[in-house]
Amino acid sequence: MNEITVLFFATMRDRIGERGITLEVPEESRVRDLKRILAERYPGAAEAIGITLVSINREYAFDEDLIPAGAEVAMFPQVSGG
Amino acid sequence: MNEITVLFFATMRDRIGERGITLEVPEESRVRDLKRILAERYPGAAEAIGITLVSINREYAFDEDLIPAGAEVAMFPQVSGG
Amino acid sequence: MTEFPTIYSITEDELDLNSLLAQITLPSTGAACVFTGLVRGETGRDGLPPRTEYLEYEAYAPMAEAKMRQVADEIRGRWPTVEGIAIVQRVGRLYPRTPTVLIACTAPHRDTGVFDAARYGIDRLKEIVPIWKKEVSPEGEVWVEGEYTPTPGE
Amino acid sequence: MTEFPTIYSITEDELDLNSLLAQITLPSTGAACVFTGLVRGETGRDGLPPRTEYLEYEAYAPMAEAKMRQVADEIRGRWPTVEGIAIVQRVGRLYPRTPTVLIACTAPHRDTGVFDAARYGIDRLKEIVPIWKKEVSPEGEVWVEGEYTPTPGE
Repeated sequence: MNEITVLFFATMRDRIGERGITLEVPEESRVRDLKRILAERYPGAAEAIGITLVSINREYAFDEDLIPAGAEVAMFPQVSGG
Repeated sequence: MNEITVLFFATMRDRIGERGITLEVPEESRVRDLKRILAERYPGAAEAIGITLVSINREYAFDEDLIPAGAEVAMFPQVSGG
Repeated sequence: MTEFPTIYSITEDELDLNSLLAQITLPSTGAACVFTGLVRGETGRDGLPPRTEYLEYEAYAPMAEAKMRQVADEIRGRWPTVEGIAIVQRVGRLYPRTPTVLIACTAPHRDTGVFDAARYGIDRLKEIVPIWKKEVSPEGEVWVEGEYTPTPGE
Repeated sequence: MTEFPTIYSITEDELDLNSLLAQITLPSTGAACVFTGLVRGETGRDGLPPRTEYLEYEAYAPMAEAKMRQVADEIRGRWPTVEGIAIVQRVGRLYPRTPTVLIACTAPHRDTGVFDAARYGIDRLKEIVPIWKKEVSPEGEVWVEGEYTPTPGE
Protein backbone atom coordinates (compact mmCIF):
# COMPACT_ATOMS: atom_id res chain seq x y z
CA MET A 1 0.00 0.00 0.00
CA ASN A 2 1.05 3.63 -0.64
CA GLU A 3 0.35 6.39 1.85
CA ILE A 4 -0.88 9.56 0.18
CA THR A 5 -2.34 12.90 1.25
CA VAL A 6 -5.56 14.20 -0.29
CA LEU A 7 -6.40 17.90 0.10
CA PHE A 8 -9.83 19.40 -0.59
CA PHE A 9 -10.54 22.99 -1.58
CA ALA A 10 -13.58 25.23 -1.97
CA THR A 11 -16.81 23.33 -2.71
CA MET A 12 -14.99 19.99 -2.43
CA ARG A 13 -13.91 20.86 1.11
CA ASP A 14 -17.49 21.85 1.95
CA ARG A 15 -18.86 18.56 0.57
CA ILE A 16 -16.22 16.28 2.11
CA GLY A 17 -16.18 18.19 5.38
CA GLU A 18 -12.40 17.94 5.68
CA ARG A 19 -9.46 20.09 4.58
CA GLY A 20 -7.35 17.02 3.97
CA ILE A 21 -6.86 13.40 4.85
CA THR A 22 -4.11 10.83 4.64
CA LEU A 23 -5.00 7.41 3.39
CA GLU A 24 -3.47 4.23 2.06
CA VAL A 25 -4.18 3.18 -1.48
CA PRO A 26 -2.99 0.07 -3.34
CA GLU A 27 0.23 0.46 -5.29
CA GLU A 28 -0.36 1.29 -8.97
CA SER A 29 -3.61 3.08 -8.09
CA ARG A 30 -4.78 5.58 -10.66
CA VAL A 31 -6.83 8.73 -10.14
CA ARG A 32 -10.01 6.87 -11.12
CA ASP A 33 -9.31 4.28 -8.40
CA LEU A 34 -8.83 6.99 -5.79
CA LYS A 35 -12.10 8.62 -6.84
CA ARG A 36 -13.91 5.30 -6.34
CA ILE A 37 -12.35 4.84 -2.90
CA LEU A 38 -13.36 8.33 -1.84
CA ALA A 39 -16.87 8.05 -3.30
CA GLU A 40 -17.41 4.98 -1.11
CA ARG A 41 -16.03 6.75 1.93
CA TYR A 42 -18.02 9.97 1.32
CA PRO A 43 -21.20 8.83 -0.46
CA GLY A 44 -22.81 12.28 -0.07
CA ALA A 45 -19.95 13.73 -2.15
CA ALA A 46 -19.90 10.97 -4.78
CA GLU A 47 -21.30 13.14 -7.55
CA ALA A 48 -18.85 15.98 -6.85
CA ILE A 49 -15.95 13.50 -6.71
CA GLY A 50 -16.98 12.23 -10.13
CA ILE A 51 -16.43 15.63 -11.75
CA THR A 52 -13.74 17.16 -9.54
CA LEU A 53 -10.47 18.54 -10.86
CA VAL A 54 -7.47 16.65 -9.50
CA SER A 55 -3.83 17.48 -9.04
CA ILE A 56 -0.93 15.20 -8.14
CA ASN A 57 2.09 16.88 -6.64
CA ARG A 58 0.76 20.27 -7.76
CA GLU A 59 0.23 19.38 -11.43
CA TYR A 60 -3.14 18.73 -13.00
CA ALA A 61 -3.89 15.00 -13.20
CA PHE A 62 -6.47 12.88 -15.00
CA ASP A 63 -8.32 9.60 -14.49
CA GLU A 64 -5.62 7.38 -16.01
CA ASP A 65 -2.70 8.95 -14.14
CA LEU A 66 -0.85 6.77 -11.63
CA ILE A 67 -0.58 8.06 -8.07
CA PRO A 68 3.00 7.70 -6.82
CA ALA A 69 3.85 6.79 -3.23
CA GLY A 70 3.77 9.79 -0.93
CA ALA A 71 1.81 11.86 -3.43
CA GLU A 72 0.09 15.11 -2.49
CA VAL A 73 -3.23 14.83 -4.28
CA ALA A 74 -5.75 17.67 -4.31
CA MET A 75 -9.39 17.83 -5.41
CA PHE A 76 -11.15 21.05 -6.20
CA PRO A 77 -13.69 22.65 -8.53
CA GLN A 78 -12.86 24.71 -11.59
CA VAL A 79 -10.87 27.73 -10.50
CA SER A 80 -12.43 31.17 -10.07
CA GLY A 81 -9.61 33.43 -8.92
CA GLY A 82 -8.80 36.90 -10.05
CA MET B 1 -4.17 96.66 -33.08
CA ASN B 2 -4.77 93.60 -30.87
CA GLU B 3 -2.51 92.79 -27.96
CA ILE B 4 -1.72 89.10 -27.77
CA THR B 5 0.61 86.83 -25.79
CA VAL B 6 2.89 84.37 -27.56
CA LEU B 7 4.44 81.51 -25.54
CA PHE B 8 7.36 79.36 -26.73
CA PHE B 9 8.11 75.81 -25.60
CA ALA B 10 10.92 73.28 -25.97
CA THR B 11 13.05 73.82 -29.09
CA MET B 12 11.04 76.92 -30.01
CA ARG B 13 11.93 78.53 -26.69
CA ASP B 14 15.59 77.62 -27.23
CA ARG B 15 15.58 79.18 -30.71
CA ILE B 16 13.63 82.33 -29.78
CA GLY B 17 15.45 82.73 -26.49
CA GLU B 18 12.28 83.77 -24.67
CA ARG B 19 9.56 81.91 -22.75
CA GLY B 20 6.92 84.32 -23.95
CA ILE B 21 6.31 87.79 -25.25
CA THR B 22 3.40 90.16 -25.62
CA LEU B 23 3.00 91.99 -28.86
CA GLU B 24 0.52 94.00 -30.89
CA VAL B 25 -0.70 92.62 -34.17
CA PRO B 26 -3.13 94.18 -36.65
CA GLU B 27 -6.77 93.26 -36.20
CA GLU B 28 -7.84 90.35 -38.42
CA SER B 29 -4.31 88.90 -38.30
CA ARG B 30 -4.10 85.22 -39.07
CA VAL B 31 -1.55 82.69 -37.86
CA ARG B 32 0.42 83.08 -41.09
CA ASP B 33 0.65 86.83 -40.48
CA LEU B 34 1.94 86.29 -36.96
CA LYS B 35 4.54 83.86 -38.24
CA ARG B 36 5.78 86.48 -40.71
CA ILE B 37 5.98 89.14 -37.99
CA LEU B 38 7.94 86.80 -35.71
CA ALA B 39 10.24 85.58 -38.49
CA GLU B 40 11.21 89.22 -39.11
CA ARG B 41 11.75 89.85 -35.43
CA TYR B 42 13.74 86.59 -34.87
CA PRO B 43 15.48 85.93 -38.20
CA GLY B 44 17.63 83.16 -36.67
CA ALA B 45 14.43 81.26 -35.85
CA ALA B 46 12.66 81.90 -39.17
CA GLU B 47 12.92 78.33 -40.38
CA ALA B 48 11.61 76.90 -37.10
CA ILE B 49 8.75 79.42 -37.10
CA GLY B 50 7.82 78.26 -40.58
CA ILE B 51 7.15 74.71 -39.41
CA THR B 52 6.12 75.24 -35.77
CA LEU B 53 2.91 73.90 -34.30
CA VAL B 54 0.64 76.70 -33.10
CA SER B 55 -2.17 76.92 -30.59
CA ILE B 56 -4.62 79.74 -29.98
CA ASN B 57 -6.26 79.80 -26.57
CA ARG B 58 -5.05 76.22 -25.97
CA GLU B 59 -6.49 74.69 -29.14
CA TYR B 60 -4.40 73.72 -32.14
CA ALA B 61 -4.48 76.43 -34.81
CA PHE B 62 -3.44 76.62 -38.46
CA ASP B 63 -2.17 79.21 -40.92
CA GLU B 64 -5.59 80.51 -41.95
CA ASP B 65 -6.98 80.86 -38.42
CA LEU B 66 -7.77 84.37 -37.16
CA ILE B 67 -6.10 85.48 -33.95
CA PRO B 68 -8.66 87.08 -31.66
CA ALA B 69 -7.88 90.07 -29.44
CA GLY B 70 -6.22 89.04 -26.18
CA ALA B 71 -5.35 85.59 -27.54
CA GLU B 72 -2.87 83.31 -25.80
CA VAL B 73 -0.89 81.91 -28.72
CA ALA B 74 1.76 79.21 -28.26
CA MET B 75 4.40 77.85 -30.61
CA PHE B 76 6.11 74.53 -30.09
CA PRO B 77 7.50 71.47 -31.85
CA GLN B 78 5.66 68.18 -32.27
CA VAL B 79 4.95 66.74 -28.84
CA SER B 80 7.08 64.01 -27.26
CA GLY B 81 5.57 63.37 -23.85
CA GLY B 82 4.90 60.10 -22.19
CA MET C 1 22.26 38.21 -20.19
CA THR C 2 20.17 40.05 -17.64
CA GLU C 3 18.03 37.86 -15.43
CA PHE C 4 14.51 39.22 -15.78
CA PRO C 5 12.58 39.61 -12.52
CA THR C 6 9.57 37.36 -12.05
CA ILE C 7 7.36 37.79 -9.01
CA TYR C 8 4.56 35.39 -8.22
CA SER C 9 2.80 35.08 -4.93
CA ILE C 10 -0.32 34.42 -2.95
CA THR C 11 -0.59 36.97 -0.18
CA GLU C 12 -2.95 38.22 2.50
CA ASP C 13 -1.43 41.70 2.30
CA GLU C 14 -2.70 44.74 0.44
CA LEU C 15 -1.43 44.88 -3.16
CA ASP C 16 1.12 47.69 -3.47
CA LEU C 17 1.21 48.62 -7.15
CA ASN C 18 4.07 51.09 -6.68
CA SER C 19 6.31 48.54 -5.01
CA LEU C 20 5.45 45.71 -7.41
CA LEU C 21 6.11 47.93 -10.43
CA ALA C 22 9.46 49.01 -9.00
CA GLN C 23 10.43 45.38 -8.47
CA ILE C 24 9.95 44.54 -12.16
CA THR C 25 11.51 47.72 -13.57
CA LEU C 26 14.95 47.43 -15.18
CA PRO C 27 17.17 50.25 -16.49
CA SER C 28 16.00 49.28 -19.99
CA THR C 29 12.29 49.39 -19.11
CA GLY C 30 10.19 52.05 -20.81
CA ALA C 31 6.64 50.72 -20.50
CA ALA C 32 4.54 48.82 -17.99
CA CYS C 33 1.02 47.44 -18.18
CA VAL C 34 -0.51 46.69 -14.81
CA PHE C 35 -3.85 44.90 -14.70
CA THR C 36 -5.75 44.64 -11.45
CA GLY C 37 -9.02 42.92 -10.66
CA LEU C 38 -11.13 44.43 -7.91
CA VAL C 39 -14.03 43.29 -5.74
CA ARG C 40 -17.27 44.53 -7.26
CA GLY C 41 -19.83 45.65 -4.73
CA GLU C 42 -22.54 45.94 -7.39
CA THR C 43 -22.44 42.91 -9.60
CA GLY C 44 -25.61 42.12 -11.44
CA ARG C 45 -24.01 38.80 -12.41
CA ASP C 46 -26.48 36.10 -13.40
CA GLY C 47 -27.71 34.06 -10.49
CA LEU C 48 -25.75 36.03 -7.90
CA PRO C 49 -27.10 38.59 -5.48
CA PRO C 50 -26.91 42.18 -6.76
CA ARG C 51 -24.88 43.48 -3.81
CA THR C 52 -21.72 41.88 -2.50
CA GLU C 53 -20.75 42.40 1.13
CA TYR C 54 -17.37 40.77 0.61
CA LEU C 55 -15.56 38.02 -1.26
CA GLU C 56 -13.71 35.27 0.53
CA TYR C 57 -10.72 34.05 -1.49
CA GLU C 58 -8.80 30.87 -0.91
CA ALA C 59 -5.91 29.30 -2.78
CA TYR C 60 -4.00 26.05 -2.91
CA ALA C 61 -0.95 28.20 -2.39
CA PRO C 62 2.02 26.03 -3.42
CA MET C 63 0.28 24.82 -6.58
CA ALA C 64 -1.02 28.33 -7.29
CA GLU C 65 2.48 29.75 -7.14
CA ALA C 66 3.78 26.98 -9.42
CA LYS C 67 1.00 27.71 -11.92
CA MET C 68 1.71 31.46 -11.73
CA ARG C 69 5.30 30.65 -12.59
CA GLN C 70 3.98 28.64 -15.55
CA VAL C 71 1.83 31.56 -16.69
CA ALA C 72 4.90 33.81 -16.53
CA ASP C 73 6.85 31.28 -18.61
CA GLU C 74 4.03 31.16 -21.16
CA ILE C 75 4.07 34.98 -21.38
CA ARG C 76 7.83 34.99 -21.98
CA GLY C 77 7.40 32.36 -24.68
CA ARG C 78 4.82 34.45 -26.52
CA TRP C 79 6.21 37.95 -25.93
CA PRO C 80 10.00 37.67 -25.74
CA THR C 81 10.30 41.45 -25.36
CA VAL C 82 8.65 41.32 -21.93
CA GLU C 83 11.20 42.00 -19.19
CA GLY C 84 9.66 41.85 -15.73
CA ILE C 85 6.49 39.99 -14.74
CA ALA C 86 4.52 40.18 -11.50
CA ILE C 87 1.55 37.92 -10.76
CA VAL C 88 0.04 38.34 -7.32
CA GLN C 89 -3.25 37.13 -5.89
CA ARG C 90 -4.51 38.45 -2.59
CA VAL C 91 -6.59 35.99 -0.53
CA GLY C 92 -8.82 36.24 2.52
CA ARG C 93 -11.86 38.41 3.09
CA LEU C 94 -11.85 41.25 0.58
CA TYR C 95 -14.37 44.08 0.44
CA PRO C 96 -15.69 46.02 -2.57
CA ARG C 97 -13.28 48.43 -4.26
CA THR C 98 -10.28 46.35 -3.11
CA PRO C 99 -7.71 45.17 -5.69
CA THR C 100 -7.57 41.39 -5.46
CA VAL C 101 -5.18 40.34 -8.21
CA LEU C 102 -2.40 41.99 -10.16
CA ILE C 103 -0.68 41.04 -13.40
CA ALA C 104 2.06 43.44 -14.46
CA CYS C 105 4.46 43.23 -17.39
CA THR C 106 7.30 45.56 -18.31
CA ALA C 107 9.14 46.00 -21.60
CA PRO C 108 11.39 48.55 -23.29
CA HIS C 109 8.47 49.90 -25.39
CA ARG C 110 4.70 49.92 -25.22
CA ASP C 111 4.21 48.57 -28.75
CA THR C 112 5.70 45.09 -28.40
CA GLY C 113 3.01 43.29 -26.50
CA VAL C 114 2.96 44.57 -22.94
CA PHE C 115 -0.83 45.09 -23.02
CA ASP C 116 -1.49 41.72 -24.68
CA ALA C 117 0.88 39.99 -22.27
CA ALA C 118 -0.93 41.32 -19.20
CA ARG C 119 -4.26 40.43 -20.73
CA TYR C 120 -3.06 36.91 -21.46
CA GLY C 121 -1.77 36.65 -17.90
CA ILE C 122 -5.08 37.42 -16.25
CA ASP C 123 -6.96 35.16 -18.68
CA ARG C 124 -4.63 32.26 -17.90
CA LEU C 125 -4.69 32.90 -14.17
CA LYS C 126 -8.46 32.53 -14.29
CA GLU C 127 -8.07 29.23 -16.15
CA ILE C 128 -5.32 27.29 -14.40
CA VAL C 129 -4.25 28.90 -11.11
CA PRO C 130 -6.03 27.13 -8.21
CA ILE C 131 -7.80 30.00 -6.47
CA TRP C 132 -11.49 30.14 -5.57
CA LYS C 133 -13.83 32.79 -4.27
CA LYS C 134 -17.10 32.81 -2.41
CA GLU C 135 -19.42 35.77 -2.68
CA VAL C 136 -21.04 36.81 0.58
CA SER C 137 -24.10 39.04 0.56
CA PRO C 138 -26.97 39.74 2.95
CA GLU C 139 -28.82 36.91 1.12
CA GLY C 140 -26.16 34.32 1.85
CA GLU C 141 -23.03 32.77 0.40
CA VAL C 142 -22.41 31.59 -3.16
CA TRP C 143 -19.24 30.04 -4.53
CA VAL C 144 -18.31 31.66 -7.84
CA GLU C 145 -18.15 28.92 -10.45
CA GLY C 146 -15.14 28.62 -12.73
CA GLU C 147 -15.57 27.68 -16.37
CA TYR C 148 -12.33 26.16 -17.58
CA THR C 149 -11.18 22.55 -17.38
CA PRO C 150 -7.40 22.18 -17.72
CA THR C 151 -6.10 19.60 -20.16
CA PRO C 152 -3.09 17.30 -19.71
CA GLY C 153 0.12 19.35 -19.73
CA GLU C 154 -1.54 22.47 -18.31
CA MET D 1 -26.57 58.34 -13.40
CA THR D 2 -23.24 58.01 -11.63
CA GLU D 3 -20.71 60.68 -12.47
CA PHE D 4 -17.60 58.80 -13.56
CA PRO D 5 -14.32 60.09 -12.11
CA THR D 6 -11.86 61.64 -14.55
CA ILE D 7 -8.43 62.72 -13.33
CA TYR D 8 -6.04 64.61 -15.55
CA SER D 9 -3.02 66.51 -14.40
CA ILE D 10 0.51 67.68 -14.96
CA THR D 11 2.48 67.23 -11.76
CA GLU D 12 5.99 67.41 -10.38
CA ASP D 13 5.16 64.78 -7.77
CA GLU D 14 5.89 61.07 -7.80
CA LEU D 15 3.12 59.05 -9.48
CA ASP D 16 1.24 57.08 -6.84
CA LEU D 17 -0.43 54.18 -8.66
CA ASN D 18 -2.27 52.99 -5.55
CA SER D 19 -3.84 56.36 -4.90
CA LEU D 20 -4.69 57.06 -8.54
CA LEU D 21 -6.32 53.65 -8.91
CA ALA D 22 -8.37 54.18 -5.75
CA GLN D 23 -9.57 57.54 -7.09
CA ILE D 24 -11.04 55.95 -10.24
CA THR D 25 -12.53 52.86 -8.56
CA LEU D 26 -16.30 52.73 -8.15
CA PRO D 27 -18.38 50.10 -6.32
CA SER D 28 -19.18 48.62 -9.74
CA THR D 29 -15.52 48.43 -10.85
CA GLY D 30 -14.07 44.97 -11.39
CA ALA D 31 -11.07 45.61 -13.63
CA ALA D 32 -8.39 48.25 -14.10
CA CYS D 33 -5.67 48.63 -16.69
CA VAL D 34 -2.88 50.95 -15.64
CA PHE D 35 -0.25 51.87 -18.19
CA THR D 36 2.90 53.67 -17.12
CA GLY D 37 5.82 54.93 -19.14
CA LEU D 38 9.20 55.02 -17.44
CA VAL D 39 12.54 56.70 -18.06
CA ARG D 40 14.83 54.29 -19.85
CA GLY D 41 18.44 54.45 -18.74
CA GLU D 42 19.59 52.23 -21.58
CA THR D 43 17.94 53.35 -24.77
CA GLY D 44 19.70 52.37 -27.95
CA ARG D 45 17.29 54.68 -29.78
CA ASP D 46 18.52 55.85 -33.19
CA GLY D 47 20.60 58.98 -33.03
CA LEU D 48 20.45 59.25 -29.26
CA PRO D 49 23.18 58.41 -26.80
CA PRO D 50 23.02 54.85 -25.43
CA ARG D 51 22.86 55.89 -21.78
CA THR D 52 20.49 58.46 -20.37
CA GLU D 53 21.42 60.32 -17.23
CA TYR D 54 17.99 61.88 -16.94
CA LEU D 55 15.07 63.25 -18.93
CA GLU D 56 13.87 66.79 -18.48
CA TYR D 57 10.12 67.06 -19.13
CA GLU D 58 8.21 70.24 -19.71
CA ALA D 59 4.56 70.87 -20.51
CA TYR D 60 2.31 73.68 -21.60
CA ALA D 61 0.29 72.80 -18.55
CA PRO D 62 -3.13 74.41 -19.10
CA MET D 63 -3.33 73.24 -22.71
CA ALA D 64 -1.95 69.82 -21.73
CA GLU D 65 -4.68 69.37 -19.14
CA ALA D 66 -7.33 70.45 -21.66
CA LYS D 67 -5.98 67.92 -24.18
CA MET D 68 -5.88 65.19 -21.52
CA ARG D 69 -9.53 65.93 -20.88
CA GLN D 70 -10.12 65.57 -24.62
CA VAL D 71 -8.31 62.21 -24.66
CA ALA D 72 -10.52 61.05 -21.79
CA ASP D 73 -13.62 62.16 -23.72
CA GLU D 74 -12.40 60.28 -26.80
CA ILE D 75 -11.90 57.14 -24.68
CA ARG D 76 -15.43 57.39 -23.29
CA GLY D 77 -16.77 57.85 -26.82
CA ARG D 78 -15.06 54.67 -28.01
CA TRP D 79 -15.40 52.48 -24.90
CA PRO D 80 -18.64 53.44 -23.17
CA THR D 81 -18.08 50.72 -20.55
CA VAL D 82 -15.07 52.56 -19.15
CA GLU D 83 -15.87 54.05 -15.74
CA GLY D 84 -12.91 55.95 -14.28
CA ILE D 85 -10.03 57.47 -16.22
CA ALA D 86 -6.76 58.90 -14.90
CA ILE D 87 -4.22 60.61 -17.16
CA VAL D 88 -1.21 62.07 -15.36
CA GLN D 89 2.12 63.29 -16.69
CA ARG D 90 4.99 63.98 -14.35
CA VAL D 91 7.33 66.79 -15.40
CA GLY D 92 10.75 68.02 -14.29
CA ARG D 93 14.00 66.11 -14.09
CA LEU D 94 13.29 62.38 -14.07
CA TYR D 95 15.87 59.64 -13.70
CA PRO D 96 15.93 56.12 -15.16
CA ARG D 97 13.42 53.63 -13.71
CA THR D 98 11.05 56.45 -12.77
CA PRO D 99 7.41 56.30 -13.93
CA THR D 100 6.75 59.46 -15.95
CA VAL D 101 3.23 59.08 -17.24
CA LEU D 102 0.16 57.09 -16.24
CA ILE D 103 -3.01 56.22 -18.11
CA ALA D 104 -5.48 54.16 -16.11
CA CYS D 105 -8.98 53.02 -17.03
CA THR D 106 -11.47 51.10 -14.92
CA ALA D 107 -14.55 49.12 -15.95
CA PRO D 108 -16.87 46.49 -14.51
CA HIS D 109 -15.10 43.69 -16.47
CA ARG D 110 -11.75 43.15 -18.13
CA ASP D 111 -13.24 42.07 -21.47
CA THR D 112 -14.95 45.28 -22.59
CA GLY D 113 -12.00 47.37 -23.67
CA VAL D 114 -10.08 48.44 -20.59
CA PHE D 115 -6.75 47.34 -22.13
CA ASP D 116 -7.53 48.93 -25.51
CA ALA D 117 -8.73 52.11 -23.82
CA ALA D 118 -5.49 52.56 -21.87
CA ARG D 119 -3.48 51.81 -24.98
CA TYR D 120 -5.45 54.37 -26.97
CA GLY D 121 -4.94 56.89 -24.17
CA ILE D 122 -1.15 56.68 -24.18
CA ASP D 123 -1.05 56.73 -28.00
CA ARG D 124 -3.18 59.87 -28.10
CA LEU D 125 -1.26 61.55 -25.30
CA LYS D 126 1.89 61.13 -27.37
CA GLU D 127 0.11 62.73 -30.35
CA ILE D 128 -1.77 65.75 -29.05
CA VAL D 129 -0.87 66.58 -25.43
CA PRO D 130 1.75 69.37 -25.40
CA ILE D 131 4.59 67.85 -23.42
CA TRP D 132 8.23 67.64 -24.48
CA LYS D 133 11.30 65.91 -23.16
CA LYS D 134 15.02 66.45 -23.46
CA GLU D 135 17.39 63.56 -23.00
CA VAL D 136 20.52 64.39 -21.00
CA SER D 137 23.53 62.09 -21.15
CA PRO D 138 27.26 62.47 -20.54
CA GLU D 139 27.53 63.32 -24.27
CA GLY D 140 25.11 66.24 -24.06
CA GLU D 141 21.46 67.15 -24.43
CA VAL D 142 19.06 66.11 -27.18
CA TRP D 143 15.39 67.05 -27.49
CA VAL D 144 13.31 63.98 -28.27
CA GLU D 145 11.46 64.63 -31.53
CA GLY D 146 7.74 64.03 -31.79
CA GLU D 147 6.24 62.57 -34.92
CA TYR D 148 2.62 63.61 -35.10
CA THR D 149 1.11 66.77 -36.55
CA PRO D 150 -2.38 67.49 -35.21
CA THR D 151 -5.09 68.33 -37.71
CA PRO D 152 -7.88 70.91 -37.34
CA GLY D 153 -10.31 69.82 -34.64
CA GLU D 154 -7.70 67.93 -32.66
